[in-house]
Amino acid sequence: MNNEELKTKITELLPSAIFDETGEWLNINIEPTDWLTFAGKLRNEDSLFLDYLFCLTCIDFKTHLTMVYHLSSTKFRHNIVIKSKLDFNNPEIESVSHIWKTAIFHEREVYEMFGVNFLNHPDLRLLILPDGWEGKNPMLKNFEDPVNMIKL
Amino acid sequence: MFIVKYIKDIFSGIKSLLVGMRRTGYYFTHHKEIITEQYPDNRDTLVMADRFKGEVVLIHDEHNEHACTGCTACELACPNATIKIVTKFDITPEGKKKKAIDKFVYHLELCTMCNLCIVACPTDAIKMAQTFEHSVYDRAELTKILNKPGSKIREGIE
Amino acid sequence: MLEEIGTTTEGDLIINVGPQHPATHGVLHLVITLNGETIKKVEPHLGYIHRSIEKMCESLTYRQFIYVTSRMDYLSAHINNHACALCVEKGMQVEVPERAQVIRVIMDELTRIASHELWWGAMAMDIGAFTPFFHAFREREKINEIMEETCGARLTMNYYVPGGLMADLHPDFQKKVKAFITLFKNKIDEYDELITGNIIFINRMKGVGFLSKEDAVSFGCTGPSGRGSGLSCDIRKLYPYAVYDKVQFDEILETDGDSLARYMVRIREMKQSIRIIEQLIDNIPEGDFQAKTKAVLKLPKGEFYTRVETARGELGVYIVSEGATTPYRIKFRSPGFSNLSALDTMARGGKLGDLVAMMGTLDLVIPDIDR
Amino acid sequence: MFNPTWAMTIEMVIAGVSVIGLFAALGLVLVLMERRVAAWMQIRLGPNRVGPKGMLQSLADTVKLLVKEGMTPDGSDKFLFNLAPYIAMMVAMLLMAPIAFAKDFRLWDMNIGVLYITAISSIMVISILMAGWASNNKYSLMGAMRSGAQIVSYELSAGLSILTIVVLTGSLNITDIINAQADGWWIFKGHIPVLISFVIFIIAVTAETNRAPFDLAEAESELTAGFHTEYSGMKFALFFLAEYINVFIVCAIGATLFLGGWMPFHIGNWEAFNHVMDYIPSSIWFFGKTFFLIFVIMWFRWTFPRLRIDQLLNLEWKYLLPISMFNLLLVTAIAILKWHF
Repeated sequence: MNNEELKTKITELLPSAIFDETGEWLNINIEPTDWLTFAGKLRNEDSLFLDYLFCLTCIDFKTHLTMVYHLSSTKFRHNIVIKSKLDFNNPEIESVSHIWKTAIFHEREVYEMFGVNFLNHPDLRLLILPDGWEGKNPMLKNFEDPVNMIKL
Repeated sequence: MFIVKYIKDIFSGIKSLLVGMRRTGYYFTHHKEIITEQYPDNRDTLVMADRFKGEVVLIHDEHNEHACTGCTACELACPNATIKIVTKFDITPEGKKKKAIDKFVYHLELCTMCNLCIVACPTDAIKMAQTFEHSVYDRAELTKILNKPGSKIREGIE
Repeated sequence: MLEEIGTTTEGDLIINVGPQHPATHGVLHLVITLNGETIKKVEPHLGYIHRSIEKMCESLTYRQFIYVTSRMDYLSAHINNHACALCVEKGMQVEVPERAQVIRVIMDELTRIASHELWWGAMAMDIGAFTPFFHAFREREKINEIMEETCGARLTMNYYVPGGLMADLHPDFQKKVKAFITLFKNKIDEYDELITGNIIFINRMKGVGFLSKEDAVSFGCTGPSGRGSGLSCDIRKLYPYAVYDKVQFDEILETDGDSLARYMVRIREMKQSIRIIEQLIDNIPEGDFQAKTKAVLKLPKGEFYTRVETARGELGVYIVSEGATTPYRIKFRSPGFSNLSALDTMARGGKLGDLVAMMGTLDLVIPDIDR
Repeated sequence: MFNPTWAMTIEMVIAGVSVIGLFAALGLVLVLMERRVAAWMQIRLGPNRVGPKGMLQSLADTVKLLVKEGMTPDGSDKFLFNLAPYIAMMVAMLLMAPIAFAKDFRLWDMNIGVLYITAISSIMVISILMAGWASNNKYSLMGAMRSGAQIVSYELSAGLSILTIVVLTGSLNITDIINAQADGWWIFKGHIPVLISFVIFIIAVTAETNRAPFDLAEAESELTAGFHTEYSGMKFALFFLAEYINVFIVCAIGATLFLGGWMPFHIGNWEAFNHVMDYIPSSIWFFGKTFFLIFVIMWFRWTFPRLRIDQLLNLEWKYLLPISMFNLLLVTAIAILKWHF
């Protein structure tokens, strides 16, 4: 499917989606509250069949966090990017780990690095940081490590 | 038939094992195939590749002159802050002040041999040496001053 | 945690495999729940070698950050660098000279062979055969020599720069690569004699660590680990970059989904890599090895994503640029991280000895997982 | 002064000293041999630093192990932990007794030599279980349990293949068995059934001595070092030595039972050839055959991958045991019908 077809199809599924075609792939901006139902539709809709979540990450824009999901279909080979703005002080989004299992690990990574709280994640614990890590989430822009910082 | 398959399995299994044993047996008897290098013993004949990145050196010619203008392009190009250039002002015979390097400090302990400083240098003053035996007893010995004492910039290099 | 000290309430044994363990080849830590010898659960604990390369790259310029990525998946350093270079080039819209592209592909494929050689030896050692390790290193050494001569280093080469290559090829390069191809073709049969045909090996591998195609997609398993389950995921074929669309090669697919299938994919993939190199080695076009680029690189505001096929699977580089000389945010979608997440599903019900075979055939490189 | 008690005591001291000396010498030689075989199969040179051609390498290793601290972990059962290596060593020593090293040269000529060997070698598993249990380490315990299952099951087929020779010879005495091979070794005289039992014997003793491809008790890549994970210094060295001595002993038994012990190689009526063979000392024949078998076992180790625990037991119970039972039946028929040469 090309971008136009994807756009019409996705508008059917989620009328509030905002499209952005500046990047290589079709970008879709959505509200975090819509995400869970929308994700299920993306995965299970026969004409979309986006079964491969190949990148899940988060970007800290200082005023807000943006969750970025890169989705691909192993059947039709089309790719889309889903973006969702999160509140900086209380970032929360539904987990999609039951839809794409790779999200189990990726969401744990984002959870500890950015402090995004994934609702209904089966096992939301620290993955990379040591047990009992206190303090800020290291990948945030305002993080500074007073102990391990190497000054030259 | 169960028994036929059973016996066939045994024989094909034994055969596959013997094939492997023949291969190792071949190497056991053919010592010409040995590939190991006797490293500290072959030091005299050991030749490293021309481009091997061992450490950064400042090229000095026979008059103890180098080509470094102290432009700090290498310092900026380095991802690890390995290079630190301390400049001073020389007085030229005409009485003008001229910027020159005082110390070319090179932290071998931080260097990852990425070659970016060599590429960045506009006057080709530095190059990668082919040395590789860098171990020392004290970490401080790895911080090197690359310009030799008394060295100065070659004429005509701006 | 109290659980990690002894046994669970059901009386299952909890064992820590790693951070120091001969089979993890690095500092991977797996907490395994065992019932006798049968695995009930595998829980990876990561982060022992986490250097936060993504955060580091935020303070490095676009020329500088490429070298750091060699340290992610150090066995396919060239391919990691290729991904980063491609991403920066995509952002700057630089046309890479044909010569550089061809050389990059040859180097990538050599790296892939070297990586698979090391995997072969290490995996054989994991399942108890020590000799193949040295035999694999014999061939890998030749590749390392080629790399050393042209790139100046054996493992973390840093040979690619945005816009092309750092230096031109060494004059002996073609001769040496051809010599390597002849050597490799002679020796590849020995691999089959020593390991592939061995009855013990086949029994250790067959039906072990089954991963269905659905699970492989869902877990994002790519590379030989995904292709062993019949998942077509070779980025070189699906989204060709450099000159991969101009060379003939097959995407290797095995449908069994067990450890033997993953093993066979890698062995056959090595032969395909040789095929690619053979097509290109005599046809390296003349010309520049580097496109003209500015001294200070700046990417326009926007987001750039590139996907390449490393020896372990799909590597994604996601750069978010704010128009500065350094990336605003960079994300590496590393293949090992996703492949590891499937380990629990694969290992359940297997024996402790199977776990080693599974880890071996997943080809985990720990710095790639931790980044 | 020289009454029989004194003579007895002196004899025992001499025997003890020579056994310990043989132990040390064998340990050094076998470790060096293993490293050399491994190196050549792995296209390397092997030890070549200490002494001429690396001959003194294992001596240097021994010195290193001697001066190393033998640690006893805090949580371990200290008595059993320290006892285990000595039991392993004692078993290896006891097994030396009935072996005929040369013509008319053995420590103890008993009439149940073969039975004695099978009985004593089973004690080995106790030391491994003891070490695994006392270490208070899960890896050690698993290694020990694997080893227990393995040795107990492989003893069956090893015993049955030994039994084929006992059936053919009609004696449990090692001297009788060797003398019965004066006109040809059993492996040549006994047709295919003895060949089969020889192969089974080699496989079974490889497993019984915990050597690769049956080294599940150690299983380096799975259990780090298995039952001796917690051992260090001289206590580890004793386990290490006991393993090599055990290999030597089982190969010596194999050479005695199947390859004629110290009996020289004779071919039918070739008088001249047979005379030349007789000039070679019997001890050289014995050690030559033994070391050949040791080499074969090392060859296995450096070629094959390791089996999994369930496959290991499958191999024994589904393949080796039925085959060796059937084989024993055949051999009995041969012995009764006097079909052998």
